[in-house]
Amino acid sequence: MIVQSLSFYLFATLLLASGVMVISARNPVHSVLFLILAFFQAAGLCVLMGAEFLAMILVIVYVGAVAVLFLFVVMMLDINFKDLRAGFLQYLPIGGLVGLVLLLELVMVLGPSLISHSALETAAAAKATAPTVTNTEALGHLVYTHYVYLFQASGIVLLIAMIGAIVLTLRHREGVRKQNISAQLARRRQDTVTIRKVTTGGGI
Amino acid sequence: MDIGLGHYLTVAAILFTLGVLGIFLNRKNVIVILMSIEMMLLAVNLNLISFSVFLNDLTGQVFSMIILTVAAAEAAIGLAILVVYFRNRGTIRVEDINLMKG
Amino acid sequence: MAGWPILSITTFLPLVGALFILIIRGSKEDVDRNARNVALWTTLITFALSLFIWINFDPSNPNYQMVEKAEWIPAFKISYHMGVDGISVLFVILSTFLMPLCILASWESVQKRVKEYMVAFLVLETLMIGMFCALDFVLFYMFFEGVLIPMFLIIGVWGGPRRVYAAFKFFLYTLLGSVLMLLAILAMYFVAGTTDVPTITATAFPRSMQMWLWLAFFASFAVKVPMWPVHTWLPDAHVEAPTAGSVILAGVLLKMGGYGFLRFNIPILPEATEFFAPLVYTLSIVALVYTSLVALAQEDMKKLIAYSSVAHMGYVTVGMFTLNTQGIGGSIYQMLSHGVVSGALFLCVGVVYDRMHTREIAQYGGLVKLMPKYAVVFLFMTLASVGLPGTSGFIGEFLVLLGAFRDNTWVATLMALGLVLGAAYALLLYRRVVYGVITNPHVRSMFDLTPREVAVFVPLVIVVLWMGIYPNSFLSVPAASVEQLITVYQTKLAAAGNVAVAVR
Amino acid sequence: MIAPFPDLWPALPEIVLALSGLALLMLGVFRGDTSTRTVAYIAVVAMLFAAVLSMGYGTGRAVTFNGLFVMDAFGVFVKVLVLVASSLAVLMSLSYLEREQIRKPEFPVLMLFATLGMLMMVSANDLMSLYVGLETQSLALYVIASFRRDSAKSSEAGLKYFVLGALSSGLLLYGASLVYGFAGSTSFDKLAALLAGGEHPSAGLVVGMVFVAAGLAFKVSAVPFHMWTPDVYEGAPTPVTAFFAVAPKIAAIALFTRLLVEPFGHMTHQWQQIIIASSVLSMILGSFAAITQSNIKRLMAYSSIGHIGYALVGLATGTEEGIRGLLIYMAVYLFMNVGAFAVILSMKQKGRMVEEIKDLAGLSRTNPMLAAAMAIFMFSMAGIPPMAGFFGKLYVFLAAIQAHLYTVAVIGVLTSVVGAYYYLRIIKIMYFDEPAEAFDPVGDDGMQAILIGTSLFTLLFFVIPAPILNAAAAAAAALFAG
Repeated sequence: MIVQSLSFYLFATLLLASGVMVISARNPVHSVLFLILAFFQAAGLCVLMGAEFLAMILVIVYVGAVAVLFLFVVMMLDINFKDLRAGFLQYLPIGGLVGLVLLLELVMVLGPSLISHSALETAAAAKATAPTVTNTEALGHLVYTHYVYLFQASGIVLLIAMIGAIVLTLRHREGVRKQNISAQLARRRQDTVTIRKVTTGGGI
Repeated sequence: MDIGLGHYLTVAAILFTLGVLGIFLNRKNVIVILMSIEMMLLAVNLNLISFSVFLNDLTGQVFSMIILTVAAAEAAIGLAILVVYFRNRGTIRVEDINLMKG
Repeated sequence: MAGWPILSITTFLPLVGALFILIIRGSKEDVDRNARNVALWTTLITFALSLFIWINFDPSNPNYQMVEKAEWIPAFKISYHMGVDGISVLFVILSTFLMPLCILASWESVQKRVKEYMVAFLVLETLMIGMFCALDFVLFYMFFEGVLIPMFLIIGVWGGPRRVYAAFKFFLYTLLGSVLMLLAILAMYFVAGTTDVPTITATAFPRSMQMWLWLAFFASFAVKVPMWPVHTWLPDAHVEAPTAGSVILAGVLLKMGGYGFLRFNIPILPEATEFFAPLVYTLSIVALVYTSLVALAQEDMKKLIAYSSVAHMGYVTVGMFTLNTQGIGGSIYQMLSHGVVSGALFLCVGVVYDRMHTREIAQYGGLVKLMPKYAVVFLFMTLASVGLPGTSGFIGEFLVLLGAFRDNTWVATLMALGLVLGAAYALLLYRRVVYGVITNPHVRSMFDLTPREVAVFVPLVIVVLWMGIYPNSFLSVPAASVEQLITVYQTKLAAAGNVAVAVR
Repeated sequence: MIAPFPDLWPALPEIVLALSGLALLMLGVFRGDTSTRTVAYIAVVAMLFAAVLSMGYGTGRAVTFNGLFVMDAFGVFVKVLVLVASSLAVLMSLSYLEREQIRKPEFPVLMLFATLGMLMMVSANDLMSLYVGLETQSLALYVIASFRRDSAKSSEAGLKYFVLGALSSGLLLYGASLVYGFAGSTSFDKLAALLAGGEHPSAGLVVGMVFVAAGLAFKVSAVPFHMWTPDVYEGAPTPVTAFFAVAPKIAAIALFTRLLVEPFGHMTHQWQQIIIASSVLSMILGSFAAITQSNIKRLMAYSSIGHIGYALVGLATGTEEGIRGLLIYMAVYLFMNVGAFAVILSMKQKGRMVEEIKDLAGLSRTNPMLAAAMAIFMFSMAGIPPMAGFFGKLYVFLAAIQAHLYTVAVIGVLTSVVGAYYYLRIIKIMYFDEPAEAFDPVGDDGMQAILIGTSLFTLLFFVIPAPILNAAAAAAAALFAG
């Protein structure tokens, strides 16, 4: 139990600390790196709770895809970092106050709460899997059968994101030479190389 | 000192608040706003997973997977729009988003 | 002609004319000429049809006649329900009677966008007739509010220099009043379960609710009448509107308010009517005296007549809330008479305005030497407005005064004071415009009434004389309905009193 | 473990749209930019076909995909509205795309997918399907808002829309997670059953519901979550603005309605005050802030905020009559707004779009038919009878009076008078002012047909209102029967 508690506090503290750093770091590259750290800590919390599949995809999807995408964009935009160095503290007092109030309210409502009996009953009634299977297996059973609608719909969402990203950012630059594999493979010697006899001192 | 649901919810609530703060406090960099949104979604995911575990019901984890997927798509779109914006304006400072009086 | 929907035909005939005008194509002259002709003929035929309504009408029957009812929105028990009784039938005739005269009066004075002008007037006619015939609240409200659209355009497009201000003021004032009425209608719907006017009239509303409903209706109709202090849109609208627009505004639109009081406030909300009658008296008397004094100081002919309209409508509202036969009968008569007389007065102003393009009283003077026919007509109408015996104005004012004496002597005395003031400003206007020496050289070039203008004035003069000399042909029409109105009012009041006593 | 194959019949319109979207994407990719018109026409045909399929569905209530998806008369009514709005928006955008040289087949495809998302929202019967539908719609909308990628304004509009949209999704999701945690389920049916027990809802559940409602208020741009609307309306390409103003609004408000009435129907006391406040503020802001605008697209943005305020009056009643009023209002709103945007899209001088209100000056002289159509739409939006807009307001206020929300009704009619002022101002500019430079002729046949159709609908709605009223009544009844 002690180990569990200690790991919880470790992960939670690191998670929140890196969260603070994400929004307060001056360099956006640092922000992205702290975001990655935060994702790792969240994955750790998931493992603690026994949701190992979610922990894995949190690392794979968020760290592997999303955060790296952020990193790419930060690098690509070639932002003048000197410009970005001021102005955070300007809104801190009022923003911090609002945030504190929001937080206090949330904690007051959620902190002491326990799961109600009716909620447990509702949830128990919906149980679709036997307890013997692993977390990953159980999720797999559900996602492709019970929630196939969501699965398909997420596919459409991803497709839209793909179309959108391409249609917004793809540019056909004039004068850019691209590799043309079929043309390259179809080259024959006689098309490209001619043999000339060069007379000495005459030139071509 | 048993770790209960309340602990996880509190962590998620703080993280969510940090995300909201990041959006409203940030005056310099749009990309950090996008990261704050990701943090909000992470907080939601933590919430759902912990509820799911303590309710002993997998729905929350499925929901969380869907959110992960959609959040990735959302990040892609957001960054694409940001790139387009940067190409037009040459800046991503939040104060500069003011072509239209708002 | 029993199965013949004569009211609907009369109502929607002008719309057909408007569609005809819309499809006219060709050069500007052709279009203008054809539009004028179509409009004139449409209004004349409509007038002829409306005379059939009058002939068909049985004055001894106090109930709604020529009733047409068709399903419209069955889910809400809202139906297309039309019908006339003694109170409304004459207003229908008044509208159709004034319309051809308005078209004739704008024959030459309107030169720009003739087609649209005629369309606007024809649409306006449909809405006005429909409003007086509608026996369903939603239908009534549609016609009542719809009138704003063509009138807004008429003032705004063909009006004077401050037309935009006037059009907005007119529209927003009346809209503000009538949206409150809409809420009142909806509230009544939930008590009565329908928007059918006869059914609602038969429903008894609780006293506290009556007060609110009455105020909401009052907000709408008081603006329309208009009563002091919400009359300020009227002088602006009148001054800026084109002549024919002023005629319709004074002749028919102001009557919509008075009609509304008679049709809704008094029979449906009797307890509130009894409670608020002193308020109406006060406002009307203030209007009478105050606007008469203001009229005395006017330099603009149209503005003067506009203020006189407010004063005359003051008689009307007092007459209605005396709640006796003479008062109500007189106020109906006064409304009809005022419709004709003030319309004619605006036309008189229009005649000189077309020649001089100014309405400033000081610019005129000495017209009698150049325009004798005009002087006669103007004099006749001025006297009718003052209430000279033998003209229509006398009968109405006399009956209203009689009714007021029966109810409250003080009110009647103050009204008599208003009469004197009215005579003062009307005659002063006449003296300054028609008599005196010609000071302005432009006046010398003015010519007398053209045959077209004579054709406009002759029917008006005949009607004024007819109403003045043989009033019975007009008085007998609403009599039975007025009797019934008063009976309904008193029975309901008595019933409410009994209930109140029983509760105590 | 073999799960039974889900019943696909209730989701047929969605399936048709999804498949035609995929097919059109292929067509567009292989045929290149020249195929845009073809793709768009096929997309319109697919949408109208989906609308016919929805109408053919009937009146019963069917739940499929293990309770994630529901189809009922309410869904039919709203889906038909959404599909009609989207197909009109696609048609209106064609000549604009060609003129502005952003002719790409992805545009109609994205609009089709956005519409698919809207249908999914309308049919959502679970917080998860709600979220997925909402995001399908939103992601496509973010992209088409910034579709003019070489225009700074358009990309700025897209960025703003994205940031605030993502923020609102975050709020909504946080709320959804709390609802799930404290109720134990995300299914609307189970939530309704749980709350029907009469047990006092826990604080967590109420907070969750408020977060979800706030997220949705963003999507319908109700005050105080309206601030993105004017900027996005002004910056986005005009046909996109026309699309934004109608279809997503209808879908989002339908989703809002279903959410508050079905699962949270027994928590009316908790949400009624919030909706009333938002509705009143929307009506007030919508009418007052519009007065000072000079850009017609911004004006339409404030006008739409105001209209949402009126529609929310219907929702605030929480009664069947209120929902009926809301649905009628949205149906009328569709036609008058599409029509008004058709006029705005016809505002071209020498081949260039103009969007200042003063450019309309004297339109009644230079193009009388266009001016008459715009006048009809403006009078209708102001709620003057006999235009259709009057009936929308009538039924909403009817419900408000019935639910004893007298103050709201009085504020509503008073703000409608203020609103009438700025609608009249447009009519004044068109009719009373001296003509400015004339607009190019409308030219486009499809646009002309839309203009004529919508203006006749708005003008003549009063003649035979019963079919739409009855359909709306049936739709509202379906929501309360479940």
